[in-house]
Amino acid sequence: MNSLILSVGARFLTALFLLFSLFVLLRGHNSPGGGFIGGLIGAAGFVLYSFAAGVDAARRAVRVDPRAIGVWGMALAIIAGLASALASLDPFTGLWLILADLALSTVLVFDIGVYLAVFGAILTLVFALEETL
Amino acid sequence: MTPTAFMQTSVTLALIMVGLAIFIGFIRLARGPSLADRVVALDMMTTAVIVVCGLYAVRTDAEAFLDIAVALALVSFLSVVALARYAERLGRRNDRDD
Amino acid sequence: MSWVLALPIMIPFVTAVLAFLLRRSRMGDLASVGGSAASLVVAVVLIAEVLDQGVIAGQIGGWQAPFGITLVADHLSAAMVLITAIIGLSVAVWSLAEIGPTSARFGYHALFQSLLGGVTGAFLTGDLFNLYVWFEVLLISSFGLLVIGGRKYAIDGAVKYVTLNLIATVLFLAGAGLLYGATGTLNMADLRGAVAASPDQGLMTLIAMMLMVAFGMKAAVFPLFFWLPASYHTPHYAVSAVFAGLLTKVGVYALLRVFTLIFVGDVGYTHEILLWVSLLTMLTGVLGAAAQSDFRKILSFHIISQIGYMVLGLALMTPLAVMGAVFYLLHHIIVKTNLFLIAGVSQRLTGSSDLYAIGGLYRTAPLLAALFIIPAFSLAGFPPLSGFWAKFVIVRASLDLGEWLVAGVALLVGLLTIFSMTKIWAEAFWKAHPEGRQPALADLPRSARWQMMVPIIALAVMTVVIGAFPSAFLEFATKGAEQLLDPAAYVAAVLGEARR
Amino acid sequence: METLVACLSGFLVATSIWLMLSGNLMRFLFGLLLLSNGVNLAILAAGRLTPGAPPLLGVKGELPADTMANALPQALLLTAIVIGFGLFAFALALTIQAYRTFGHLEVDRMRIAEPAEERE
Amino acid sequence: MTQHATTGAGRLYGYAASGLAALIFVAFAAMAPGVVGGQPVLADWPWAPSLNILLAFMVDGLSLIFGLLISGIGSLIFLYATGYMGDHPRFGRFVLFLFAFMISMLGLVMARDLITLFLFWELTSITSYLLIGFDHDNPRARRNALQAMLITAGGGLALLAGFILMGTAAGGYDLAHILAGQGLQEHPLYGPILVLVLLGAFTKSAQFPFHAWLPNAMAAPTPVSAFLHSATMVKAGVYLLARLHPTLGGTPSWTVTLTAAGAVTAVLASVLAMRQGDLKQALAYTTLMALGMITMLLAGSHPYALTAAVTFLIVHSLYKASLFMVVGAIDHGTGTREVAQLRGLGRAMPVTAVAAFLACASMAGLPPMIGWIGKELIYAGGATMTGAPLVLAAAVAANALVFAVAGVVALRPFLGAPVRTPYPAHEAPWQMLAGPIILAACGLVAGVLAQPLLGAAIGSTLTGSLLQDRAAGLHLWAGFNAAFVLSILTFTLGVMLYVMRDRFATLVDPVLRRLPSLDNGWDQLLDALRDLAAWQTRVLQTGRLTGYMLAVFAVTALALGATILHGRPVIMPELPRSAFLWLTVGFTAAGAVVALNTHSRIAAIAGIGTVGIGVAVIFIFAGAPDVATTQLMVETLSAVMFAIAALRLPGLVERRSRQRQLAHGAVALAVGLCVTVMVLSVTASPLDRTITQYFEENSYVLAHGLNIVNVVLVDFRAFDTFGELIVVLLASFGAYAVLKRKGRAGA
Repeated sequence: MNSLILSVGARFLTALFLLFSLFVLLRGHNSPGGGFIGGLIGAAGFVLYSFAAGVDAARRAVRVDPRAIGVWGMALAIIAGLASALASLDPFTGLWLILADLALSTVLVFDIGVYLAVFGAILTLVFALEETL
Repeated sequence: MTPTAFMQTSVTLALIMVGLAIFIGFIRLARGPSLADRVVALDMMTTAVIVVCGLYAVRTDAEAFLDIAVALALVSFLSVVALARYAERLGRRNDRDD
Repeated sequence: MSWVLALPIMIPFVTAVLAFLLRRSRMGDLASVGGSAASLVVAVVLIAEVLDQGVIAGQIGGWQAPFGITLVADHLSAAMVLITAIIGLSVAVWSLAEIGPTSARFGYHALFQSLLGGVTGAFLTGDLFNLYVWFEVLLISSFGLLVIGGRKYAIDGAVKYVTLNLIATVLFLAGAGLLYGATGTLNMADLRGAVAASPDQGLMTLIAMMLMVAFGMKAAVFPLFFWLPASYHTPHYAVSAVFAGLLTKVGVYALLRVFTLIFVGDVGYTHEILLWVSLLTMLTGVLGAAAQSDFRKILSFHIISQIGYMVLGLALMTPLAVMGAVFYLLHHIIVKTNLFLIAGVSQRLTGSSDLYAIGGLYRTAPLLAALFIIPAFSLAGFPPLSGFWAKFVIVRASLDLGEWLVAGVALLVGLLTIFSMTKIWAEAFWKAHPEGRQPALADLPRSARWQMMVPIIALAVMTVVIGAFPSAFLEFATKGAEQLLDPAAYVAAVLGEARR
Repeated sequence: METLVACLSGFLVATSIWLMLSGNLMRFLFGLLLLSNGVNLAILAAGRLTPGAPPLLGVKGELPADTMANALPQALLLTAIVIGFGLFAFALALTIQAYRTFGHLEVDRMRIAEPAEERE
Repeated sequence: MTQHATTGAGRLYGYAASGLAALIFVAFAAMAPGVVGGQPVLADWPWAPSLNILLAFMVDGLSLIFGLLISGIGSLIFLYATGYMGDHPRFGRFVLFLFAFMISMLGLVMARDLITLFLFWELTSITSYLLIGFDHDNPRARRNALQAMLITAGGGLALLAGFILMGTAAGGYDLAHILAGQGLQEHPLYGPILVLVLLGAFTKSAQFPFHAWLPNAMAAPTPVSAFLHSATMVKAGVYLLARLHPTLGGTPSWTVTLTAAGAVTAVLASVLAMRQGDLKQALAYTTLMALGMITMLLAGSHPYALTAAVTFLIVHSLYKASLFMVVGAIDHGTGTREVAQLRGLGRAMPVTAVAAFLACASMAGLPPMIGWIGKELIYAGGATMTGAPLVLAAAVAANALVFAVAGVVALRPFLGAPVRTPYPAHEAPWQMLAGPIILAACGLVAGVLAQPLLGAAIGSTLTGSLLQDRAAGLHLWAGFNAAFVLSILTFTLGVMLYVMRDRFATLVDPVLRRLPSLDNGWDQLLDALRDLAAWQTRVLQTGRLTGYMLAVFAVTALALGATILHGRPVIMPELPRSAFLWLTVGFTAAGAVVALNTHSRIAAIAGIGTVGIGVAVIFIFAGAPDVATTQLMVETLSAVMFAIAALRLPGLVERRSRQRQLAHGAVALAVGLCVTVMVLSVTASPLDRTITQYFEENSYVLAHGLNIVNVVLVDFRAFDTFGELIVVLLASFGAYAVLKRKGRAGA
């Protein structure tokens, strides 16, 4: 697609999408958002990029095989779920580390896992679809 | 009529009008006839939904709905781009859509 | 307590991650086998716990039931988990000989392990919506496995499989959502009380029927079984073996669970329907098999007909009948998986699965012939193999109730099963190969021979052991049936004394 | 409010079934999307519709004055929507592959796995 | 036959099996004194205690007689088989099957528990299936093996049902317990039990009208026929009848059924035996005759009739095994079994001839063979039975015919001038001669020393197993009585029949030809089954996906609709006043309508998009911002993916006929209506919000989150979310595989 606006804007927009998606991910526990929505928005950024610059460029921009990103997300979710074993609690019990205003928790790790899994999955799908011409 | 009540009424009226707008946009979408008509109609409807979110946020005093508006505003044109690409390629292939 | 319940579900997913990350090397295959072995160990620990303590429950995230998601293992669940692990390990080993590096790179092992994880999750969860989620996990894994071989006819099979199963899961989702709306809970133990207390019993029956259609479709009962014979003969043999063993059984398990634990308000209506469904399932399945001439297609139709026996056990709802259903479930998984694995070896040796195009296995592959006899005759219900006890209990249960027609159909279907099994035997084993080939196990590479035959032998040994020394297994099934029919222990284990 | 949503949900289910039965795989996909939407609406309605307050707590975790919308069905819906999307995506890929394999999308003419009986 | 490397080993297996069988024979013989003295040997192990099933065994008089016959004849058969086919490449396998069969048969006659008995009953079916089909390259052998299997296994299933009912009626499966009880003749379940047990016994013992499989089973190698169809397999049915006689016998229905089936089988079989050109076939039919005779005698309840049954069973086993082996030897020595091609073999095969003469003398019932005593007893016993004239007439007719057949088998091939045979006739090796000679000689010895040798065993069978107060004596000369007169009549008729066998043929052949052939009927039955199966598959498994889907949706509509009518759930419709909501619902529905029939892909996508937007607005309206956002995102991505995909997909064409459309529309509307009713019914009563309340109260306190939906997703119900992310991920894996894996050939 040879639209000048799109090809110029895509880089910035993709960055904006990514930024916004991280924002949505991180605040999800308290306001609307979370891993799913974040993942969807983040992936949408790269989908746009692939429209503007082609799939190959988009794949290069992602650097890693999107399937691997997804699997790492799943791994993260598993780790978050199993981490409670260290505190001998039930599986998937949240462990919280609250430093002043910053709350770090396995629940957040889990949500990041969701984010990555959704992100990877959608990019896998869209890229594979795009490449079937 | 108190200001709050006035506000409420106007928001309700606005909602109905946006609803009508969506409906009218929808008619364009359903009738076509050209691909571009439909794509633009869809985009217009999405924009109207952003307005609905805003109005609803005002009405319920819940900013959560504004978040939807922001997210939707960001992402909505993706589908338009995709459909436009589709229309363009279809044109190049001389494939009629129906 | 909850770890022993969660680990059987988690291990396959951990394995899936490892197998995917290692997909480009042989290590991926080994990870799959290793993970399956670990699952088996955990499953054994689980069943030991259950035998020791009765029904055990654990809360995910430490949230007290019914607020969080509960995992529960009673005799039935624990046994299903164990058998899933056994099948998982057997097929994982067998896969080594069939699955090439290309399928592995496309994520075969990850999908396979996720399938096992989904199946195990479905057996262990005590939450209806969570059950839906595991159904989806196993469904989407099965989609992937179905098409991963990249064969043309697999696409055709997948179209039918996918479309029909999607309809079933949407029905399940709707049923679960509506049941929540009607009772305010999703925890299955809690639902028992809530459904019984509901003022609108007509609505409860209605939702029960919706779930019955959804689960019935998964279980492939008449007249919802079309997806099964349309697709089971198309993927890799390892895939169809694990499908044949486990997928429909998840549907049967769900029926057993839901229609003994939750929906017992209008047994005269729901279980009467199940009874007729089971009879027609048995008959149409076995007749369908009689019309086929493809090894795997015959076996596929037999899955349907055998599902009928299990549903029959549930429909009769006596302790003996439910015990028969439980026993049947466990025995059938082993036997059917084994038959598909044997079909795979047969195809590898003779070059086809069309019975009219193959033959000669009896003369030159006597070991395979002997190993076919065991599950085939077990399926047909000959003593002293596991299938005999399954059939005996079901027939006796129906005779005890004076259900002559039911018993007659069950026996007739047994006879027709013999008919199909002897057909396979006569065509694939006795008859000489039409092209004069001399198929022998020695044709296989050494490693493939081991990988393929050891699981088959192991499963055959299990069939014989269950048949020859049935008492422990029957007692286990009896205990399982007692727990199903009187879920007080189940409910107490999940909810404690706190609620209802 | 539930009544209207219930009717819409039933209507969407009906249209989706009509589309699914059309024998064209792409229409099946349209049907699938509509079916998910219809069922999602049914779940939403079954969880009761409370116009207004989203299930968000105040900054210190205090409950708002008026009742909030039911959070649990919303969580279920979110799960269901995402799962539905995954299934749809797979079905879409399968449709493309089926078209590449058969050259058409008429499901009734896909007869490789179950060929028409010849011995009759 | 091709020589094979394992020939020596194969023969070794044969000798070993023969030796083992002989040992078993000795063991039985050792048990004999105790058993005859009234002390049966008992053994049992728990098998399935929860079902009240034992693995239990017992050796009493009846078991002893059978055990001795089976193991004794078995030992000789193994020896014979080694000579007959020891160089067959799969002789080892053959010995294995035959030995397994023998063990099953022994287990059957020793079983004391009904389920134990059934176990061995079915094992004999399986092993005989493998044996009958041993010549597996021959389609005929495969067919006949299947026939035998299906008929006996079908009977077996009836038997299983009968046994289960007996267990229920008698309160257990232990035969010792059942036989010690009152008998089930008065029990309400007696009728069904009798029918089912008789079905089992008649199929196994090839009684009319289930007899077709037996002559066909002659496709098996001759040692198999000699074993299975003399003393074993087919005797299992009669054994069962004898075993259950005390508890099921004696009623009018028992008597009538057994008499009728036995008499018809005996007479019909002996007529057919006369008309066989193949020696082995002729013997097969006389086996049928013997089974019919025993069945008929077991109809009676008098000691004479039962003594006759037991005695004739021994008689038949001895001569029939011997004769089958003789026929095998003839086949082996000349290359043919056709009566017409065999003359004057006596000179070339003297030992065989002697065995044949002796065995046939017993078969014909000539003194001083045991056969004579058997025949005398049949007449004596027949006279005691209900319907004695008919029984005696049938017995005389059958015996006379068999007398003539004996002549055909024993006299014709050996006497007269030699003719050309495919091979020049020569005597068989010693292994093949030992069996026939020994067994035929036994017939003579047993005849002369009947009472001292067999009297005690038969006596204990009658008193111990059949619960009679006494047994009839076994005497060569029982006086000038009615039985003697009938014997003389039999001989006279038999000689006449032998002499005028050609005339007889012209007389019966037209009748026989007109009889419906059960064997053809069998093929028609199987064809009908296949047709039915094919028809059902055509109707159900059509391969057309829309048909499948229509069925699924119709079932859904039916299940839900019928249940609505059945349970009548409560609904309370209530329409909202919000105009905005009406508008939203309106354009959502309209979007669906656009997608419904349009031929334009883009219009359909846009229509679906509209629905998605409308649903999202309803989510907003319902206070669900997270869900609405997700919905909109997913909707956008779906549209994007569709737009990408639509480039590769063809346009939409509606191909349904008007009729189809109507049907589909009706089903679709029905399901939709059901869904609406369900939702309305669900919302008619208030919701129990306990769980939601818990979430609202604890979301911040315990889970540190303000967005309850997100807290539910990642904490309260994290396990759901875990599964969900796996679903999405795997969906992409599957889609990736489907799109990227290059299509491989194969259809």
